[in-house]
Amino acid sequence: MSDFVREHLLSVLVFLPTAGAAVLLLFPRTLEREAKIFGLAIAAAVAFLSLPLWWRFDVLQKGFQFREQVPWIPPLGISYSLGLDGISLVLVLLTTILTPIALLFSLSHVEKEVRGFSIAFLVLETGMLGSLVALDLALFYVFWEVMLVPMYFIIGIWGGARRIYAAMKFFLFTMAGSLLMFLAILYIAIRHHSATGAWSFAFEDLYRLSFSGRIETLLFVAFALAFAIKVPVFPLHTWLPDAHTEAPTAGSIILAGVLLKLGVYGYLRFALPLFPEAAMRYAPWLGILGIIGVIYGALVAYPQPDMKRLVAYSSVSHLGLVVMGIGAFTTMSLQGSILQMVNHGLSTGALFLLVGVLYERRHTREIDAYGGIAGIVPVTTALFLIATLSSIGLPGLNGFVGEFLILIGAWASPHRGWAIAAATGVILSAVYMLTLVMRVFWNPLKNDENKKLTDIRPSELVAAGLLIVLMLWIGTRPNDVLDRIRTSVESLQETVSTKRLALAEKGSARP
Amino acid sequence: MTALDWTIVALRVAVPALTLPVLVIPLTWLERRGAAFIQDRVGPNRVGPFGLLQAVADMIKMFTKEAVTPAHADRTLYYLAPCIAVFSALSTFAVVPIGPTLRIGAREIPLIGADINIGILYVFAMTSLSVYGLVLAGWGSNNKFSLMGGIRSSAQMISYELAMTTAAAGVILAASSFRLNDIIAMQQGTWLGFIPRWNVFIQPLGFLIFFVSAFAETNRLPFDLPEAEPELVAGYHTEYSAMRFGAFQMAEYVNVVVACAITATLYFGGWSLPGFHPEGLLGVLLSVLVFTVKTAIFICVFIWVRWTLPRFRYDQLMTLGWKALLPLALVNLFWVAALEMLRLRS
Amino acid sequence: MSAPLWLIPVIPLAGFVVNGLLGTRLGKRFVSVVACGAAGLVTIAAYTRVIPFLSGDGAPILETYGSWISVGDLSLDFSFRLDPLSTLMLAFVTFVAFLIHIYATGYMHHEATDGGYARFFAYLNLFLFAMLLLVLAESFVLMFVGWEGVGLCSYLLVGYYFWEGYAAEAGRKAFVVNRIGDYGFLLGMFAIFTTFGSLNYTEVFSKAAADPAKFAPGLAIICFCLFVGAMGKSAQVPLYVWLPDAMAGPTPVSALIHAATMVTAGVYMVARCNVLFRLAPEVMLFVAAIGCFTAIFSGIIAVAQNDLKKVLAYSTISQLGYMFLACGVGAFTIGMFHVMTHAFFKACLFLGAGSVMHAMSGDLDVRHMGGLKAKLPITHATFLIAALAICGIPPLAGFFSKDAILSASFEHGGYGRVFWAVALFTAGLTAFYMFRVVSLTFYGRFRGTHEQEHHVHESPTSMTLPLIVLAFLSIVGGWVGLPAVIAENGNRIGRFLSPILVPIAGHDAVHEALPHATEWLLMAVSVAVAAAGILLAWKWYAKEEGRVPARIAAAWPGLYSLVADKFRIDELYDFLFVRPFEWIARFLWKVVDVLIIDGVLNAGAFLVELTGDFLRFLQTGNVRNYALSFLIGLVALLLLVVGAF
Amino acid sequence: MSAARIVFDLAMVMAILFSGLMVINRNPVKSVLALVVAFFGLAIGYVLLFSPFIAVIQVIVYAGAILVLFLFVLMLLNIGSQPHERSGRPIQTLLGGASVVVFAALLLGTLRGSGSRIPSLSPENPAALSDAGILARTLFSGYLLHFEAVSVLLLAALVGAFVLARRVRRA
Amino acid sequence: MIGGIPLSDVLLASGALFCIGIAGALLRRSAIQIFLSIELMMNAANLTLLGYGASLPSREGQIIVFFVIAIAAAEAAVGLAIFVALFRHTETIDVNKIHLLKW
Repeated sequence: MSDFVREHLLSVLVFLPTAGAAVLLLFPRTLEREAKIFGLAIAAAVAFLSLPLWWRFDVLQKGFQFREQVPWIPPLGISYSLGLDGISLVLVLLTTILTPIALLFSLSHVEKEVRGFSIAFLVLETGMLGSLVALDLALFYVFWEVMLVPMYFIIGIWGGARRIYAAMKFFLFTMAGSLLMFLAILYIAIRHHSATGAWSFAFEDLYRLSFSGRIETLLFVAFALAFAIKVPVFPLHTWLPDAHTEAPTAGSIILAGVLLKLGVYGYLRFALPLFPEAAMRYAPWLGILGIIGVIYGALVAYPQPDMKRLVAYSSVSHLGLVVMGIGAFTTMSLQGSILQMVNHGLSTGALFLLVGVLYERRHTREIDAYGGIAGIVPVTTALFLIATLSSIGLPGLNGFVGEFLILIGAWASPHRGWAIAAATGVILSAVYMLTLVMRVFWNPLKNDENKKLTDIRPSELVAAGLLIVLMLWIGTRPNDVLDRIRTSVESLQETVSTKRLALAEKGSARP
Repeated sequence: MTALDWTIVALRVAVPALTLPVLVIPLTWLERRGAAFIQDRVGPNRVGPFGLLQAVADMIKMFTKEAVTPAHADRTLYYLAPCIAVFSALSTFAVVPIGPTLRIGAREIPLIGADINIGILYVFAMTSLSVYGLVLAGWGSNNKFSLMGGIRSSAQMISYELAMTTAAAGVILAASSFRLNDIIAMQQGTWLGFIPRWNVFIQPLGFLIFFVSAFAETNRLPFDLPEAEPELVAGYHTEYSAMRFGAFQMAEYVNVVVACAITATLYFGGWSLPGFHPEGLLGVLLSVLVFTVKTAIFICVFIWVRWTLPRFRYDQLMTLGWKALLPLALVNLFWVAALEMLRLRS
Repeated sequence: MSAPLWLIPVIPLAGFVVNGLLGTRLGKRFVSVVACGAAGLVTIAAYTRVIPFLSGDGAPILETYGSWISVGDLSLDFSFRLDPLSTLMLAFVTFVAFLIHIYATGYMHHEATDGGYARFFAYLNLFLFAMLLLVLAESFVLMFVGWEGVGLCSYLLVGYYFWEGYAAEAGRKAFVVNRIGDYGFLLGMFAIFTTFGSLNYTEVFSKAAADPAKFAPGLAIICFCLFVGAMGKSAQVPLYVWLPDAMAGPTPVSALIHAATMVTAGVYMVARCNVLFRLAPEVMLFVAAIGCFTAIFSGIIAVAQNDLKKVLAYSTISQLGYMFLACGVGAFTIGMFHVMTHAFFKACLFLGAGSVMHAMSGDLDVRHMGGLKAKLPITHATFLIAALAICGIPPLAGFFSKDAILSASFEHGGYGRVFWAVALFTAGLTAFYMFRVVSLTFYGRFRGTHEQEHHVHESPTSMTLPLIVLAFLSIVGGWVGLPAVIAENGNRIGRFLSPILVPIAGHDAVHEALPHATEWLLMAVSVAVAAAGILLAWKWYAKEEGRVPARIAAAWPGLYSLVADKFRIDELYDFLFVRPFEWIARFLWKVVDVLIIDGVLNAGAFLVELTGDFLRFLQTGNVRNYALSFLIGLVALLLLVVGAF
Repeated sequence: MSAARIVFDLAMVMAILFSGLMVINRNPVKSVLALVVAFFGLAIGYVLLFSPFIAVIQVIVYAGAILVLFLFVLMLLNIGSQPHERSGRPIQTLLGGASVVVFAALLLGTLRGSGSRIPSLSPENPAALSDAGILARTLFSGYLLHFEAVSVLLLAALVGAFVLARRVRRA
Repeated sequence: MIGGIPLSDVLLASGALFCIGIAGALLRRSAIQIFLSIELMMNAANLTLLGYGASLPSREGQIIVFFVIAIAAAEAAVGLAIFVALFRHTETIDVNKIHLLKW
């Protein structure tokens, strides 16, 4: 048994949640608490099982590890092939850790359709992990879409007042993107078939292909669009505030913590190596959009009357920075971006969680409904403060390392101006986040309802505390993470450069 | 083919087609006497010895009476209905073997209308058609009682056909053939020297179901709801008179005969008797006699039951058909199947 | 035995953790013990390193404890540096902090809840940690950690009375303005990294010093960015606005953070980077100018303030201006000297103010005070000493450092003379406003309410003791830097700090000393100016109960109110930055986000709906239509097929 | 011109005629009847195509059950002959007629062509083809799954029919 | 005794039946008759199947027909049930009068 798990760790991780969900189906409706606990237990088990990845991962080895490959649809060359490199490793762990935290928080908060809730989350986890470790584009696409459905339900069923609108918006946006990507995938596969005569959707096979300029551009745009929507990059971001705001707390945590990252991940894993030329050609656009995202998100976050909305826009800003770092495409900025994804997952996750703590007590997200509650709920305040600081990149916490690396990387890249522009985010984030803190926790205690607020529950405390421990850890020992992504990033860069070189030669050869 | 062959074929078709209608005469008499006997009456005894000629007299009356056609009747259907009834009833008999193959010199004459390899299915096909007679009568005569009768008969016959067929499936399975002659053949001989190898002994349940369904199929009491006097005047043939009514009567009796003949064939070895091997013309005639006797007995049972049992209520009828007979028939089928498996094993 | 450098910041950190987690439950006594214990321990630990170093040759000691961030060619270590500069800071920061911890136990004693008390001391310890990290860091980034850390603590402590709207505001303001400075600092670091390929002092400075010609061009930018950071942290024009508001925090905080230690971090940083700055003369000039302007500007504002702590705050800003002036004219050591002395007397002043506030039950308006001399003898004495010290009356600490700055800028020549003149005037101004408050507070008759009058009392020992110590220090603190004219090589601190002035290839650090006569003259002038200021203030406020100033104010009401309103700089900023910012934010949200982007999307959705509305009419619901269309399609297909063969 | 062909053609002609009747007739009951006859004719045809089993099934199931069901429903709902009224959709009728004609032309034309390719059917051993036993064996070996599937389908239809036709009690 | 039937006869017959079926399905308005016409079309198809089955020769033809008939039975049951339900509501089987599926 244990050997089996060792052999097929990734498969186990990916499908254990679904198995759990299947078991949950057998639960009678009445066993609500049990259903919650079971779901949590499964998620925790996954988290536990995922820890060995951290140690067993060979830091120096290039390429993918923990490979698994089984033909799935042989006639089309679609194979069930999983693998892990540093980039996916950190995100996988982020996922496996955030999911139980989200469920732990929900222990005391979800009342409606509890069983379905747990099931949705477990399936969602499968989707996320799957798309993080899938090395076959078809498989990736499957998981990618699997992710979409449970989230749609999570928002649409357990969400806030305008949940249907939000869920719809979320679904349509994401769907629109991923369909384009699907077409692109098909096209590539067909090209591969016509080139080699063999069908294959395997990433390794497909990225040997090279395309002529216009085609490559089109394909790249198709991919990039899908991922840009997920991230979301500036003009495509409007689904995010609605989705985040209306989603239940746990949903927001996962949405912000993991789903958004998958956009960036997809870009790094597929769009870049497959279409390096176009990617490089459009990198400046990416960077500029990122910068717009940074500033725009921060500015729009400032006047929001709704806590979750504010945090949501802050995500736009943070991920703008990440995207900018990828656009800059220097070793430092890339590693910074990847690290920053994790950081954002932790800090924003914590923020949503703590906002949830307040929401579950007062059932309003209106900032003006609060004020001066620091005295009433000291612990919550402290935790929120720490999360805030991590999110505005206070040195010593995780946020700073990522930001610093991205910015210094950007500065070192040809586009020095980017760093200058994006660094203003440092100021702006302080402005809106501290304003939030001030308006919610400080100031005179006007509203009497707030006097009755109860401080954080043990379960919530554990959930939040875990996140904060991780923040401190990454803040003080970022190398633990950086070491694991270093090789992957370097090999990514070199694959891109080598492929571009090859293309260039072809170009010169073909007059 | 010589002219003789043609005549033989013609005979094979004609003999049953002519004898059956004629049989109606004694049968009506038998029925009425039987009724009288059971109800402790005298019954018809004026016309001829024991009123034997009474039936003939009725016959004549029917032929000579005026045939009234209701004004609003749908003529085509109204006229068509009795014909269908009679036709289906008669044509059924075509595949019933009344005796073994008769050998005269080199020529072989099977005593059967048409010895087709799916005889029993043919029987069912024809019986299933016979419903049209009733239904159309009910509809055509444009009278609510008739209509009710028609509706009832259609539902009833379809329902019981199921039970009947399923029960018969047991026999077919045992004989692994649709051909009635094969079925008879496999029933020859005895167990332990004295029990005849009749299906009835192996599958009594099947026999019971088949027989009961036969009552329903022939619209005889206790299942004669299509013509239930108290509620529906005379059901589907309320509006019929004279020979058209006679046709229905004839059809009914023919159906009874056929049903009994089939029952005898399927479960009681048809024309065969254990330890009796028909030789030559005499033997053949004897075996035909055997067949006739068996059939006659069942006819008597029919009459007996008719005057003994009360009529079912319609829902009871349906309940019986769907909830009792059909499942039991399936049970019987499984039982036979089990036996067959054992047989094949050994 | 001497403590490892890592231990020094870690001790207060431990104090922070303990108090932060347990303080609320374990009560005030425990908290104060832990906090003061931590401060005392760290002081001891620090001195186990300081004293040996004093006797040493001043060669920097580096201690590295593993790598922190290493990506690509960027590698940052947890490495600490002990050199004269950090030693000096270490010495007085820990000690002053310790004193102020003690003082705070008394001052905060009336704090309502244990929670608040614990919070306060936890923050205080955290601040100490950050400050020490800042001081001891060997790399810019590690320093930045402390840099932001102290900013955070100031934010937290300023917002300590979070239930007061203004305190919350002030805290946020402090952080945000600091962030603006940090923005510059960050860019400076990036530039340094790209220029020198490292962020460790040693490498950067040695490279810069070794090959100035190569790096000089880039340095202007770098230094400017760094100085922006310094401006933010050390409250220089135009980023000084947060400091006066920061007085919303408890007085010990104002003393420790906003007078003695944190605000001087900017000066420290500039002095730390003196190599770079010296290679960027234009920036040096800028620094001096800013410092000089800040000094006089805030000095003027201070004159018209009635809030005791506000006055002290503006004087702090002005003194910081002095320090930058010193750095700007190349006298980094003198700047640091002033940092130290200022720490003593300004801390003393603030604590004195705190003691007064304590006596006046929270009232800080000098117009309600007067004649407290009798009631608060110790406070009065110490306050007086510190005031004299800041005015630069010999032989108190302030005299030597300030005079050194004046003469340094004088002998710097060129613009230096202008700066000298301004600084001199500012000195007079300082004396005036300091003694304005002194006389208003301690002399004349009491102007407060009766209950205040009854309530007034001397503070407990825990508060007076630090006062006395600090007063003593503000007397003798300056004697480590006697100018050459008074005692040949009396300038011990100058010599001690000299190693930080790394000689740059091709630049001669030594400049010709002024003739003694001039020196004496300058001293006399400055003392005279100070004395004049003092006497004027004394005459106007102690003797004449402020009739003259009232008349002046009446004469030029516009001018007076302008000054009293701090030149309405806050309002200006509000108009220039805050409002536009909020306006743009709203615009982006309401118009761009909601109206344009979502609008486009909804338009698309509406289009789809519209199409659907038309197409649905094909849905006649009549089966035969469907059948017919079906058949027609079939026929069409068949025709196609038949056509095919 | 074999006897079989004559019989077959006659049966087919009968079937075609009566199905025509079925379509033309205004009285649904009569159309049902016409169809019964048509099916009977078809059944005869089937016999001649070496599939007596199917023929019987045709009679039992189609004529004997399905169409009786039709009748039953007609009577239950008491649907007599429809009064002739103009359909409000002349164009549709026109189009329908036209397309039917075109379709017929195409279909028959095509079938003629393809039919003539295979001259006539008289397999070497018709017995094997028409033997119900062999048929059963094929059915239960090669097509068992399909068979079971159909049985499930029938069950579903049974339930479905019941649910649909049940008279819903309105509370 | 039997045999010698040209396939074309079979096909033509089935074709004719099919066309009649289509005509009925399209041109009749009584739902019942449309339904009947559909049944007729099915039988036409069956005829073709059997025809080819006999001419190839192959048993598959019969088997398919067998299934077709079974399915037709199911379809008839459900279809008629629908009619019954529908008639209860609309009191008509004229498909022109039944357009509940309209927008």
